[in-house]
Amino acid sequence: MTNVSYGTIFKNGIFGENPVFRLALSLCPAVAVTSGVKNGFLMGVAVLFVMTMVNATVSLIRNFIHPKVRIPSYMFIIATWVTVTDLVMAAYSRAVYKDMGLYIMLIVAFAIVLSRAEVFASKNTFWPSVADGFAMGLGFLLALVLIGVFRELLGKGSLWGHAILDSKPLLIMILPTGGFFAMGLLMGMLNWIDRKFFGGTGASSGGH
Amino acid sequence: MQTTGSVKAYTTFSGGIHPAENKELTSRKPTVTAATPARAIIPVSQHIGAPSKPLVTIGQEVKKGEKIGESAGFVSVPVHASISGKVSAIGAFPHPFGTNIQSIVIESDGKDEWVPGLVERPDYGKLSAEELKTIVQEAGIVGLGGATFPTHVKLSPPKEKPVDVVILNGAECEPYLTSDHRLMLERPIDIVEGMKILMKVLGVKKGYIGIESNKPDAIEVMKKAAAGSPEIVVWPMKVKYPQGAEKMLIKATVNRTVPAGGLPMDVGVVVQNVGTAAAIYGAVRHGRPLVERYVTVTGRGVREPKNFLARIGTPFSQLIEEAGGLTEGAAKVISGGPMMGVSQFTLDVPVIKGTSGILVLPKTEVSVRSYGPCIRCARCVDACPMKLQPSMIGLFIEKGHYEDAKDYNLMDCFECGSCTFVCPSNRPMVQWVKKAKKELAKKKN
Amino acid sequence: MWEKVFTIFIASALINNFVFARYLGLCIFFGVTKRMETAVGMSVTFTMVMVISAVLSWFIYMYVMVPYSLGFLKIVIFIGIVAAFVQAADTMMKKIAPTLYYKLGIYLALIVTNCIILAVPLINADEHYGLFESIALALGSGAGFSLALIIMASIRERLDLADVPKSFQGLPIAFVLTGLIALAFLGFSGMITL
Amino acid sequence: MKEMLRITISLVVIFIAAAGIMGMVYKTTSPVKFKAEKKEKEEALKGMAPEATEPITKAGDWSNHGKNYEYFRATASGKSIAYIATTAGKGYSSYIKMLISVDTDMRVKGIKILGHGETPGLGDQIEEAPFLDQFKGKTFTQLVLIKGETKENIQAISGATISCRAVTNGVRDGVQLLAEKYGSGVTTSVSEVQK
Amino acid sequence: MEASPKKEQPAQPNLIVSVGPHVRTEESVQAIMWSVSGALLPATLMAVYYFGMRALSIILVSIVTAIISEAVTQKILKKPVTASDGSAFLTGLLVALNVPSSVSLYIPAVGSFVAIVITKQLFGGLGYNIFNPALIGRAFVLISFPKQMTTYFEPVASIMSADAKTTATPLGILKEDGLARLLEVFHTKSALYGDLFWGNRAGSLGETSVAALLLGAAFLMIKRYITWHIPVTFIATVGALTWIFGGKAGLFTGEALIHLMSGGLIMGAFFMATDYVTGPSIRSAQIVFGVGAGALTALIRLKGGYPEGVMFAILLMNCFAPLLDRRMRSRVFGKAEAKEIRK
Ligand SMILES: Cc1cc2nc3c(=O)[nH]c(=O)nc-3n(C[C@H](O)[C@H](O)[C@H](O)COP(=O)(O)O)c2cc1C
Ligand SMILES: Cc1cc2nc3c(=O)[nH]c(=O)nc-3n(C[C@H](O)[C@H](O)[C@H](O)COP(=O)(O)O)c2cc1C
Ligand SMILES: Cc1cc2nc3c(=O)[nH]c(=O)nc-3n(C[C@H](O)[C@H](O)[C@H](O)COP(=O)(O)O)c2cc1C
Ligand SMILES: Cc1cc2nc3c(=O)[nH]c(=O)nc-3n(C[C@H](O)[C@H](O)[C@H](O)CO)c2cc1C
Ligand code: SF4
Ligand code: SF4
Ligand code: SF4
Ligand code: SF4
Ligand code: FES
Repeated sequence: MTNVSYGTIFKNGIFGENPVFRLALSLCPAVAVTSGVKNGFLMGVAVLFVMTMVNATVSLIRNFIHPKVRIPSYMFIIATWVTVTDLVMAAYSRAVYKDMGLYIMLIVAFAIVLSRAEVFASKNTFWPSVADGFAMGLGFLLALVLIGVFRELLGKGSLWGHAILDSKPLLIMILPTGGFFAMGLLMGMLNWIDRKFFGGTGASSGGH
Repeated sequence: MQTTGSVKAYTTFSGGIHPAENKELTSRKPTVTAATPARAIIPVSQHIGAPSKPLVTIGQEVKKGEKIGESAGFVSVPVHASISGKVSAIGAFPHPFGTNIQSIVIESDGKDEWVPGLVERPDYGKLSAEELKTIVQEAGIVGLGGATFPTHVKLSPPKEKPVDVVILNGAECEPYLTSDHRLMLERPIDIVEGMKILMKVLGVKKGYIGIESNKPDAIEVMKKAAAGSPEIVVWPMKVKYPQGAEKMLIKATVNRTVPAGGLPMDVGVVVQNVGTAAAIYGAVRHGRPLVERYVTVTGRGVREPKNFLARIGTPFSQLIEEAGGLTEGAAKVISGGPMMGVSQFTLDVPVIKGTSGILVLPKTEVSVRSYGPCIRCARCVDACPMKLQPSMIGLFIEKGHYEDAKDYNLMDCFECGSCTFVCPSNRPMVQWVKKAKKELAKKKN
Repeated sequence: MWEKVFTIFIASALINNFVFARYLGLCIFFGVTKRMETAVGMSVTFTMVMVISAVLSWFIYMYVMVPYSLGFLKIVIFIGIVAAFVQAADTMMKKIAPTLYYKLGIYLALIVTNCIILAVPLINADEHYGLFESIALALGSGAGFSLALIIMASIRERLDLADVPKSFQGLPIAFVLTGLIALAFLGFSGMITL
Repeated sequence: MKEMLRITISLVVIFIAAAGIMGMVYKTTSPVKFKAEKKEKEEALKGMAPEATEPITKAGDWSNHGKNYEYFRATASGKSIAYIATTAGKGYSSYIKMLISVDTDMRVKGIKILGHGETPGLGDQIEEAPFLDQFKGKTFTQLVLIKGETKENIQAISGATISCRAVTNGVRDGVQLLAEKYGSGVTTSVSEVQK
Repeated sequence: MEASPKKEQPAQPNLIVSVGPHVRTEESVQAIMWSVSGALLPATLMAVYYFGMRALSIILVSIVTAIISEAVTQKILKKPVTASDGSAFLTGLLVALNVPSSVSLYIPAVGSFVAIVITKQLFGGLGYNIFNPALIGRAFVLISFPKQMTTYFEPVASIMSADAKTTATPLGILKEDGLARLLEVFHTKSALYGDLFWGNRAGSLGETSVAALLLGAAFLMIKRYITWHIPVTFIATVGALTWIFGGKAGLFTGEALIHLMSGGLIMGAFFMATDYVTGPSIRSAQIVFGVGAGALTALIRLKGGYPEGVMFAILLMNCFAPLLDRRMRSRVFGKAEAKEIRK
C-alpha cells in the first residue's frame, strides 16, 4: 500500500468506502445525533479530528508499537484522542456538549476508527495516513450532514436551526423512529442510484 | 369413546376439510359390469415396489387369470391377464401416473375364458397363515385404496411389532367416489370373510370396519353381514376429508396415534381397504387372481355417471363411452378422486389395480386461477390433519429453502391436499411439497 | 431504593431501550440478527459481560477514580476494563468451559467495540448511581438489548422470504424495520419518569 | 523474556505519553470548564433578575420530588428585589428542571428551562417563548393549567399537556416555597388551588 | 409433477393437466378483503352520521390515496398491479376510521401513503408486511401531527354542519379528570353507556359506535373470516385488568365497562388485531397475542402518558408475532409418539 494517490484516498473515503452508507460501520451516531444538521456536523467534526489524529499517531509510532499488543495500543491511542476531544468540547462548546456528550465519548468504540488505524495507518507513512483519516472522517461527516439535512428539514422545517419552511412537515423525522426511517430510505435510494447508474451491488452490512 | 350406534358424536381426528361430496351422482346406482375390453393394456408396475417381470412374449395366447408377469422380489407382486387373447405388444404405454410405463397389451379373442386350474377352496379355513399369504401374493393383490402397496408385505409384520387390530378402510372420504360404497352394499359377505382371513393371517382378535356416516346404508349392511362375528366392529366415523387416510382412520377407530414418520404397525394396526379384503376373499376362496375392480366413472363431464366392475387394463376411453361419453365442456380427466387423483393427458390409459375412479370435470368446475401471496390466514394450518404449517412450508419451498421446509416437518406431509383446497390465495402446496421432496432426495444422493 | 432499582431496570429494558430509543448498539444489532441462533448467543454473552463489567467499573470509579479525581480518564479506564475483562473471560472460558466457548466465544470479540457496553458505565458514573442501581441499569440494558435482538431476528427470518425491492434488501429494510419497531415501542413512552 | 520487556516498554511509553497529553489537556481545559460553568450559572441567575446590582447569593436549600434544589435572593443596593429558585416538575418522560424568579409581590418574573428529556417536537415546545411568556406576572393562584383558551391562567399546548402541567406545577412549587420564605400575606395554601 | 404431454400420444380433447387437488374452495383473497370492508360498513355509516361530511371526505381521501399508492408502487416495482384486491381499500378505510374528524385531509392521505408504501410494499406487498399497515399509518401521523390528531370534535349527527365544537374523548376525560368528571359530562351512568354503545361520543371516526362494530364483527365471525381467539382474549384481558387495577378506590374497583366500550378497543380487537398477515397463525399463539395485546392496552391506558393504548398494543404485539409463531409451532400429529418410541 505504498504510492496511493491522494485523489483515490479521498474518493474512497467519501464514496467508495463511505463509512456509513457503504461500510455500514459506526451506525449509532448516524441515527443518534442527526436530528439536526448542526449536531450531525459537529459530531462529524469530532470524528474527523479523532480519526486524523489517531491515524497520524499510529503511523508515526507504528514501528515502535509491538505487534503483539497492536490492538490494545491502538485502542489506547484512540481513547486518548477521544478524551482530548471530550475535554475540549466540554470546556468550549457547552451547549452542544449537553446534547451529545455521551456520543462523543462513545467515539472510542467506533469500529471505523480502529479499522482505519489497523488497515491503513499501521502500514503507511505519515501524510497518506493523515489523508486517509481525514478522508474517512470527511466521508463520515458528509454522511451525517446528509442525514441531518433530510431529518431536520422534514422534521423541523429548518436547517442549522434556521427556519426554512414555515411549518414542521413531519415531526416524526426528528424522533428515533424517524432517524431509522431516514437511514433506511436514504440507503435504499443511494443503493438504487448506485445500481442504476454505476452498476454497483449495494451496501454491505457490517460489524461496528 | 362413543358406542358404535350413537348418531351424532362420531369419532374423528382434528383438522380436515369438507369439500362438496358430489357422491349422489353415483351412490344409488348399482354397479354394472363393464364390457370386456377388446384390448387390455396391463402395466407391469401397478404397485409400490419392484415392477414385475414379463413372462410372455408377443404373439403368445393367454387366458384370463393367467400370470403374465412375475413378482420381482418380496415387495412386489405378479400381474395377470384380465382377458383371454393374444399378446400383441410389450412396450411403453401411457400410464395413469402420467408417464409411459412398460405394459403388456392383450388383444381379446372374445372368448373371455378363465385359465384352467383355478382352485375352489370351500374349506379355506384350514389353511395356515403362510399358505394364505402365498395365495395373496400370487393373486397379485395390492392395496386397492389407492396406494397399491403389496398386501402380503403388510401381512408380514416383523416380530418386534406385534399387531393386534385389523382395520378395514371403508371411509371413502374423497368426494365423488362411490366404488367402495357400492362394494360394501353389494358384496358385504366377501368383505367380512376377507377380514376374517386377514385376522387369521395376522393372528389378531379384533377387527374394525371404519365407515363414514354419510353411508348409513353401507353401515347397516355391513353390520348385518358381521352380525355373526362379534370380533368385528363396524365403526361409523364423522364425514370429513381425509378420514380415510390411514393415520386418521386409526385415530378415529381405535384412538391410537401413529408416530410421525411411522407405520400403522408401530401401534399394532394393519389397515386394508374394503376392496382389498374382498379381493383376498376372491383369491383364497375361488382361487381368482386380481383381474377386475370396482371403478366409479363420474363427474359432470360424463353424461351418465356410473359404477363399474371393470377389468384391469380397460382403457379409460371405453369406460367413459359406456358412461355415455364426455359432455361438451369436459375439460379434465382424473384418475382417482378430486383431492388426490392424478389428472390425465390422454384417455388411452388403462384402469389399473389402484384405479378407484375416473372423474371428469367440466371446464366450469376447473379452477384456473393463478396463485397469489400467502396472506397467513391459517386456514391451511387448521385444515392440515397432520398439524403441520403448510403456509410456512409453502413459503419456504417457493423461495427454494428446502431445508427450512424440512425443519417445518415437510416429510410428515402425506399430500392429502387439504391445505391447498382451503387456500383462498390458491397456493399449490401439494405441488411444492412434491417438488421439495424430490429436490431433497436428489441432494441426498 | 428498591423501587428506584426496579424503575431503572424496567425503564432501561423497555422505555429507554438502547436500540429503539437511544440508538446505540446498532452495529451489533444489525450484524447478529440475520439468524436467530447468533442473536440468542449474543444476547446471553452480552448480558453477562454487561453486568460484570458494569460492576467492575462501578467499584473502580467509586473507590479509585472519585477519590483521586481521575474522572476525566473515565473513557480510557472504562474501555480498558471492558477489554481486559473480555480478554480474561475469553481465556478462562476457553480453559474452563470449552463447549460454551465454542458456542459464545465469537461474540466476545465483537462486544469490545460495542457502544452500549461502554455507555452503561458512563451513564452510571454521570448519574452517580449506587451499586444496585448500576446493576439494574446493566441488567435492564442487557435484557432490553436481548429483547431487541430476538424480536429482530425472528422478524428478519420472516423477511428473508419476502419480496423486498432489490435496492432495499439487507440493511435499508432492516433500518426501516427498526424504525417501525421503534414506533411501536413509543407506546411505552411516558410510562416512567426518571 | 526479552520480548516481554519490549512489549512492556512499548506499552508503558505509550501510556506515559498518552497520560501526559491527557493530563495536559485536562489541566488547561478544566479551569476553563469550571469558569464557564460558574459563569453560566451566574449569568443564568443574573438573567432572572437583571436589575440586581450585587452578586446573587444563595439563600438555602429545599427539596422537591425527592431531589435537592436551591433558592437565592437578589438584591439591589442591599434591598431585596427578587427571589430565585431552582425547581422541577414531573413531565411526560422526565423531570423538567427550571429556574424561576418572583418579585417581591410574589408574582412570577421569569422562567428558564434548564433541562428536560421530553419528546422532541411534542414536549419540548415548553421551551418556546409563547408558552413561557404566559407565566410573567402570574400570582400563585393563577398558576393553573387550562386546556382551553385562557388569559387568566396558563394555557396548555395541545399535544403536550403533560409537559405543560409539569412546568406549571414546578413553577407553583417554587413560588410556594419562596412565598413561604419571603412572602407576606400572600395566599400560599395549596388546598385553595386544584392541583 | 409437471410432466408435459407425451407427443406420440396426441392428447385427446384438450385436457387440462395439473397437480391436485382438483377442486378448490370458493373463497378468495379478494372475497375476504371485500367482506371485511363490508363488515366495516355499519361503522362507516355511523361515522358519517355522527361526524358529517368531514368524515365522508376523510374516508374517500384515505381510500383513494391507499389504492393509488398501491398501484403506483407496484407499477414502479414492476409487480403485477393488484390494487383492486380489496386489501388496499381496507387499509385505506381503516386509516380513515382511525383518525378524528378534526384533521385536515392531508393527514389521512399521509397515513394511507405510509401504510401502503412504507409498511406494506417496501416489505414485499400483501402478505409480507410485519406491521399492521393501517396502524403504522395512524401512529406515523399521530406523532407527526400530534395537535390535530388529538383534537376531537363532538359528534354532531348532522350531515352538513361544518364547524363542530372540540372536546375530549371519554378516555381522555377519564385519564385527565377522573370518573366523576366523565359522569358529569354524560349526565348519568346509563346515558354514558348508551352513548358509548351507539357511538354518540368524541373519538376517531370509526371507533365510536360499539353497536355498529359488533354487528360487523358478528358477520365476520359467522362467515368464519375471524375466530374468537384474538378478539375475545384481547377484550377479556383489558376488561379484567382495568377492573382490577383501574379504580382509584383500590383493587377491583375499576370501571371495566367504560374501558371496553371506549377508545378503539372494539375496532382494534375485531378488525385490526385479527389481521391475518400481522398476527400469529397458530391458535395457541393467537391466544398469547390477544392476552398480550390486552395487557399492553391496559398498561398503557392506566400507566402510560397517552390515554389510548390499543394502537400501540397491537403494534407491539405485531413485533412479537413471528416469535410467537416460531416458538409455538403446532404439535405435529404423532410427533410426541415418535419421540417416545425413539427413547
Ligand atoms: C416404503 C414402504 C414400506 C412399507 N412397509 C410396510 C410394512 O412393512 N408393513 C406394513 O404394514 N405396511 C407397510 N407400508 C405400507 C403403509 O403402511 C401404507 O399402507 C402405505 O404406504 C399406503 O398408505 P396410504 O394409502 O395411507 O398412504 C409400507 C409403505 C411404503 C411406502
Ligand atoms: C389423504 C388420504 C385419504 C385416504 N382415504 C382413503 C379412504 O377413504 N379409503 C381407503 O380405503 N383408503 C384411503 N387412503 C389410503 C389409506 O391411507 C390406506 O393406504 C389404505 O386404507 C390401506 O389399505 P389398502 O392397502 O388396502 O389400500 C387414503 C390415503 C390418503 C393419503
Ligand atoms: C410517542 C409519544 C410522545 C409523547 N410525548 C409527550 C411529551 O413529550 N409531552 C407531553 O406532554 N405529552 C406527550 N405525549 C402525550 C400525548 O401527546 C398526550 O396525549 C397529550 O399530552 C395529551 O393530549 P393533549 O395535550 O392534546 O390534551 C406523547 C405521546 C406519545 C404517543
Ligand atoms: C380480518 C382482517 C383484518 C384486517 N385488518 C387490517 C388492518 O387492521 N389494517 C390493515 O392495514 N389491513 C388489514 N387487513 C387487510 C390486509 O390483511 C392487510 O392490508 C395486510 O396486512 C396487507 O399485507 C385485514 C384483513 C383481514 C382479513
Ligand atoms: S382413494 Fe380416495 S376415497 Fe379412496 S380411500 Fe383414498 S382418498 Fe379416500
Ligand atoms: S397436503 Fe400435507 S401439509 Fe397439506 S394438509 Fe395435507 S398433510 Fe397437511
Ligand atoms: S403420496 Fe400419499 S398416498 Fe401416495 S404413497 Fe405417499 S403417502 Fe401414500
Ligand atoms: S391457506 Fe393459503 S393463504 Fe392461508 S395461510 Fe395457508 S397458504 Fe397462506
Ligand atoms: S457504533 Fe454503536 S455498536 Fe457500533
